Amino acid sequence: MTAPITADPEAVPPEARPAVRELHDQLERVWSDGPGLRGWLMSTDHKSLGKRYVITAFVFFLLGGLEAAVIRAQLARPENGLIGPDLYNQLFTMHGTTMMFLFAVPVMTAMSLYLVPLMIGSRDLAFPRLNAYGYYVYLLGGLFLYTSFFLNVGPDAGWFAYTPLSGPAYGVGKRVDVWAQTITFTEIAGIIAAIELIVTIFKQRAPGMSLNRMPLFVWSALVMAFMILFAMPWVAVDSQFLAMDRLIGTHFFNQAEGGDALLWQHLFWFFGHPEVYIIFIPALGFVSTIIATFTRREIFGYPAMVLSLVATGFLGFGLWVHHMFATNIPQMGESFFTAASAMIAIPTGVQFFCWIATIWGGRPRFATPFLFILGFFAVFIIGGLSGVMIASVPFDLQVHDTFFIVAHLHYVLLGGGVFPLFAAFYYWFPKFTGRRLSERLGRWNFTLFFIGVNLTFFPMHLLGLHGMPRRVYTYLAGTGWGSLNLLATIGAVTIFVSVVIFLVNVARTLANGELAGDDPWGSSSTLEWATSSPPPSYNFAHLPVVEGRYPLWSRPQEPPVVTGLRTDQRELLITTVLDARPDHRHRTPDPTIWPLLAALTTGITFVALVFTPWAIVIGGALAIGPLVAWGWGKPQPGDPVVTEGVE
Amino acid sequence: MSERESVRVAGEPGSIDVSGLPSTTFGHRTITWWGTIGFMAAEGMTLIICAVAYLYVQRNFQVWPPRETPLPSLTAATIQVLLMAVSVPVMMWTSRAARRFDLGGVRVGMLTSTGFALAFCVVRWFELHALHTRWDSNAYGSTAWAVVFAHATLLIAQFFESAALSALLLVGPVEPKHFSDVDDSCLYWYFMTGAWLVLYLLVFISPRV
Amino acid sequence: MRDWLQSALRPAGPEAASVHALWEFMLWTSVVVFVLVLGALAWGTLRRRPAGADPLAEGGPGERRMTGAVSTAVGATVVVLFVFLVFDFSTGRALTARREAAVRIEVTGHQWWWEVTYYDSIPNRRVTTANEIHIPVGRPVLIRLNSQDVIHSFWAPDLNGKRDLIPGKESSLWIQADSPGVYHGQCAEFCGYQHAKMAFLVVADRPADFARWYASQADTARTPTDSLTARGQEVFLSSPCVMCHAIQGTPAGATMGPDLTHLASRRYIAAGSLPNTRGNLAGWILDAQGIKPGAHMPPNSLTPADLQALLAYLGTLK
Amino acid sequence: MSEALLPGQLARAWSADPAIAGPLALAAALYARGTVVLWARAGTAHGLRRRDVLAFAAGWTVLALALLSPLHELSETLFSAHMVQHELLMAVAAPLIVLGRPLVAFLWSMPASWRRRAARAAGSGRPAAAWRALARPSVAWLAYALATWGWHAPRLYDAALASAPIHALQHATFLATALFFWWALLHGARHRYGAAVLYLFATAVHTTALGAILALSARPLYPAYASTAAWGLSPLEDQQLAGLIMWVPACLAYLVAALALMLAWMREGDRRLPRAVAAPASLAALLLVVLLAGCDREPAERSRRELVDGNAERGREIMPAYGCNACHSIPGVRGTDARVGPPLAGIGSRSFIAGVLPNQPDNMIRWIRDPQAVDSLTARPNLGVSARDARDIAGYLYTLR
Repeated sequence: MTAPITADPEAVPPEARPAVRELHDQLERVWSDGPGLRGWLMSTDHKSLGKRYVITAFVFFLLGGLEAAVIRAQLARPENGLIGPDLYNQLFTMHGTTMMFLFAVPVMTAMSLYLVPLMIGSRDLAFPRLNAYGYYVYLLGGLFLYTSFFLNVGPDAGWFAYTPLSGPAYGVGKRVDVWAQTITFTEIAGIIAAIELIVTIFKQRAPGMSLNRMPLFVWSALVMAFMILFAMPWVAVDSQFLAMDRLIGTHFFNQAEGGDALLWQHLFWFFGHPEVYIIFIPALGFVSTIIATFTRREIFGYPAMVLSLVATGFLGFGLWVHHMFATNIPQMGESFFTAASAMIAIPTGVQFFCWIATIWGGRPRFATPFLFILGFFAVFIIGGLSGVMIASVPFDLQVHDTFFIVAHLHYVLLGGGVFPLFAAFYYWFPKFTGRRLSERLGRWNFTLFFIGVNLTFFPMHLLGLHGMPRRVYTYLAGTGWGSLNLLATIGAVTIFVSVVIFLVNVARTLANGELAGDDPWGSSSTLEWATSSPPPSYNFAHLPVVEGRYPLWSRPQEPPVVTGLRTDQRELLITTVLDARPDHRHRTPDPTIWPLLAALTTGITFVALVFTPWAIVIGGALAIGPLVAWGWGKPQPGDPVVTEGVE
Repeated sequence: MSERESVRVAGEPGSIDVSGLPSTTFGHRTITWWGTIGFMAAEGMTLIICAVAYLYVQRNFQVWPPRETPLPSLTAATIQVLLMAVSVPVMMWTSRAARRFDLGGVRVGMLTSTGFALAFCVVRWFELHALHTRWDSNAYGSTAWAVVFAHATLLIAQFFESAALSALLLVGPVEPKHFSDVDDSCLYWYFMTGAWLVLYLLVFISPRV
Repeated sequence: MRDWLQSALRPAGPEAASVHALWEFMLWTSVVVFVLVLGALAWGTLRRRPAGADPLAEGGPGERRMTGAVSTAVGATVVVLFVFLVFDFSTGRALTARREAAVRIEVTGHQWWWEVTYYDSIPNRRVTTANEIHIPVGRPVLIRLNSQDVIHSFWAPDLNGKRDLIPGKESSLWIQADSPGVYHGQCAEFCGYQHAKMAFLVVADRPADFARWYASQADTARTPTDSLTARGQEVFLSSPCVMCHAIQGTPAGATMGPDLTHLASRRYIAAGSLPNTRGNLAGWILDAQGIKPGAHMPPNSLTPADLQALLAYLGTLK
Repeated sequence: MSEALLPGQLARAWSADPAIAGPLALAAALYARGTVVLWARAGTAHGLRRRDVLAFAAGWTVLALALLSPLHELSETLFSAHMVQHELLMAVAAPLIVLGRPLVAFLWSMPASWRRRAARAAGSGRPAAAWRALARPSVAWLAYALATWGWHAPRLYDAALASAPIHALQHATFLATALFFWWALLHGARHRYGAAVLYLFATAVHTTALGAILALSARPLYPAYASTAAWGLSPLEDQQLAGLIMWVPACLAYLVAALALMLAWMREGDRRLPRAVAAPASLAALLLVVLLAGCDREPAERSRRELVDGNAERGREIMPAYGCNACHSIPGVRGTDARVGPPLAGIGSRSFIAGVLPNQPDNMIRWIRDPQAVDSLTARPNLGVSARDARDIAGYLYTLR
């Protein structure tokens, strides 16, 4: 009998169809979420949760964008009276916090959580219940922040919340506490996602997918996950120190009692700098994947690409001091820090040159995802070059905390994060939904976005050089900054229109878009395109066996598959770390409501922690029930049970 | 070796049949082991950060601990270290029992570990008093408390995990995977006790050197 | 070219000039790199391709050529970065070279104004003012920076880069102006509500002018000479003003707000946000919150006559 | 504590302390003799590759410069110079020496009977078991970390500066833990490249933390370094410089090593796959040509290439004809319970052949064909195995892991 990877009866000879249909029904019974709202709430499927994750993150992107729009409207002309300093300070704090903590990192982990199991040929993530818990904690964190904002308790000390401004003496009210707890929510979600990804990538790759054959996106997800694991605890602990200074009178950052305001900055930027690469590295994975598909050529210099990713991840931890050049760091250190910061340009350069070589050697096809990749090149290079400039201490002291930095970071994050992300949306949308986004609207989307980004942010370089500091709610007419600011605001309107076009495109496609088929691009190389669009709940009817780096390009007529996994319960195939040899079968748990309830108790704890330290005790007591119920689980028929003695 | 040989070649060239592979394994072959390592990495980072804060604020003090603050007492903390040293062989024995699927053994082992974890928590209470400072006295007190308290959360978590696993092993139904859970719990135990040894040297011994 | 109030691209002193030279080098290098990389990308994207070649085929001479090209590009990157580092390093050394300070000024940041104290070895020749720093032209000036509350950052872009003012951690910065003039500066580190309105002036005077200004600032305030200004002084001393402000030579000696001894000699009030005119001063005294919401200056209700007298008195504080 | 060294005295501050120069010279002599003997026996560049010898020579030179050049004298005056010296020992000389496989050379520098006895002692019994238990990357990592942090405790550091024997002990600890650390990562943790990368990362993180603490400290921590003025540095600046050296350049050494191991890891995955696709690693090789010199610990590519035409199945079938199974138990070859020679299970992953030759394909074939050429005292008979048969047999033996 032929064992297909997809469970599409059309794809097999007529005589095999009933058997395939029966297999599909059986797997669907075992792996699907279950009916109705109950099934929806209990879901632990990485695809259901991944989609929710992506959509939630995108909603936060829109909210953060709206905040930016109000900021731009206020700054459109000098001495504008649209909003006052109080709301302005809240808005830019919310914008930064939303974009960094609720959008950029979550959307990258969300895309990875959806795509990685499909790309490596597995049926789910390693710990599906934990994944559900992580998503709900993240959602609750975002809801908490926005509820506070709408109750006028939004944080107002900046996304970096420097002490002592955010400390108990100057950060009055509960605003900074809200910020500190939001951080904790999202850090927990991030660390959980990191552990999911590391374990899944190491232990659940399809047989034959050795490390040396892993898709570059999977590599980048792996490097991102390691960076999250080592970077996020810093800001989580840092924000807890801050919360304790405010709540129970500790003195971590209180200079008068031997604490240190700079300790906050060191701990924050030890996280804050890797954070940029946490966003940037998965985007590099998108770029490699999409370039390979749209040039029909394998990525040039695969080992160099992988080493560059690893080197970037490594170096990303050594650069945090360059956010603190103005704080009187030892003069001795300047050239060291500059050299270390400039060095990161080398692995980035290696990747750029390899991509250009790939495009040169391939046959580019100008579909919307590829256009966004070209946009990524143009925009990101500007951000990268200004990044090398501000590695220089003397120059950084001129432009630090000015609009030059605003321009630089948006070129980097929009160029290095959002352009590839839009490319990825267009590229994988057919896989998520089974329908293709309109190319015509996609081109409009891209063109306006490209123009808008440059129009908004390029003038800001000049504004910064001409002395405009960041985070000012207004400026005097005599400063001469008015016309460039107006230009930037017009650019922001352009971006806004472009995003509206994207939303229209999505809405129209969902209503009646062109059906995609399994592999709409015709030249995709990775395993997620080997199954149907959208994928069935069990991902693959039979797990694939991989024989090269680009499994779909070298696929024989009847691709080799894995047989023998049980179909009457949820079972994953666990393979070895290095060469992905089949090692054992793992019974993965069924859907359950407990992660949601556990997340709720976590949420209650963190919110209550804004008001009383006893919340830890109360929350801990509340959490015991859901956690025990989560882990206990009753065996299903067919599960082995141990009585006394040996198995 | 024998399990791996049971990966058979199925009908088509290159296809493999995995029905003969085992469903319960131990150690780094399992994903829960890797998950435990992941959480250990995140928690280890947390402890490192507290230690970094402790070392960093020293720059603001002429003497350490600050004037009028006595050195932390050694009795409780040293008892803790010794207690942990005694517990490790017990957990190694439990780990071996788990790998033999010895239900009686792991029951004894996990009940003992619950007792140990409870004892750690009790001694931790005295250790906090032995610091002779409060979290709100000054930055020395804040950071020393942060280090000791951050590690206390590991102890409390381990106590609940040990208690829950013991209850599960006693009440049942016991599945083979629970033996693997016991094994992972032992791994976490080594991490928890090893981390305390380093932090003990930092908070209780280093001010004396 | 626009007339900018303050700009890093219009250096007025040796420090800003050396940074400007570094900037021009980096800018043109970046332009060249940008054009080369995007040019290579455009060529690679748009070039004609031989028909029928299999893009999936690997190896061959093309591959080797590409390896060579990519390695060359990486090597070039390393070389460019090295040149950049050398230039950067020499600029950094120039900026931190030890010099003999002609004037030493202590600047203390407050939410949201600048306290300026001129150091002199004779204590009663020390001068305290606010938001307006006078320096002699062509002489290196050492600014010592500290903060009373949160972190601020001292930045006059025409003269030099910025430096943070961190409470409890003194830092310092050199500035020097090569020609007389008024240079604007601003707080560059977010410091709360009115971070936007925390500007200051650096006025570079010829040495003789500087000496004259310094002597006048070292004096106590003039005593009122007519009844209106005498009434004004009485209003000042009997109102809440004395809770925060000092006027040397009178009983008012509080240090919460700016020292007003020579208020009338300053060009701006409210930390660079309002020209120092009689009307602005009146509005500022009556309702500072309307002009600078969140500022620590409370609203004052004065009778019209008292206000006139107060303004007249403050106007004499040259 | 000696007088502060002045800039003018620097050029004359070479040292020839016999307590340092003696062991260094002895190590060089032993390595040279071992290489000569081994190459005479096994052929030039066999057993020890040229890159191994180069790595040892480079590491030895760095070590000698660090300990005998004016840097050593200067390190009594400047903390930063002392830091350079320590980093040269720990992050440059130690990995290079380990790459040079000095144990192989030292073994071969001994007379044949000693060699056998040493190999036997190392390969069996309690010492070997204890060593295996101890020589884990985790233990080595911890030892390295404890040495680094412990000696920087101000009181211990000052003690080292005040007394020559304690100073010698400090250097010995640094060098020994560093050699142990790099040995465990580069040779000890076979097939654990991924873990080795993480250990390197963890090392970079904790040395960064220590370097940052030194560089950012508000006051000098080591009172012994008080007379730095002649070098244009205040004691605080000197300490900042020292912290920065530990922070930035030393961490780059760990990064380079981590990348090299990463590449080796990826290649290992392919080597172990039954149907491997050759990776176009040319570019990476080109970029990393410097750091890869000598890092490719198993000649993985070469061994695979050479063994591709070694027909393992045929090798298994012909072994009984030569009578291999009369002395050895060989998995997969019937009727082999013999205990005369060592059992061959797992021979593919052993470090040495016959206790003396590094386990590499060409050595294996040489040993199969002409044992007496390798070890004149061996009891293993020359069976007249043909070249093709030897290749096939080696091919089969390498499947026994």
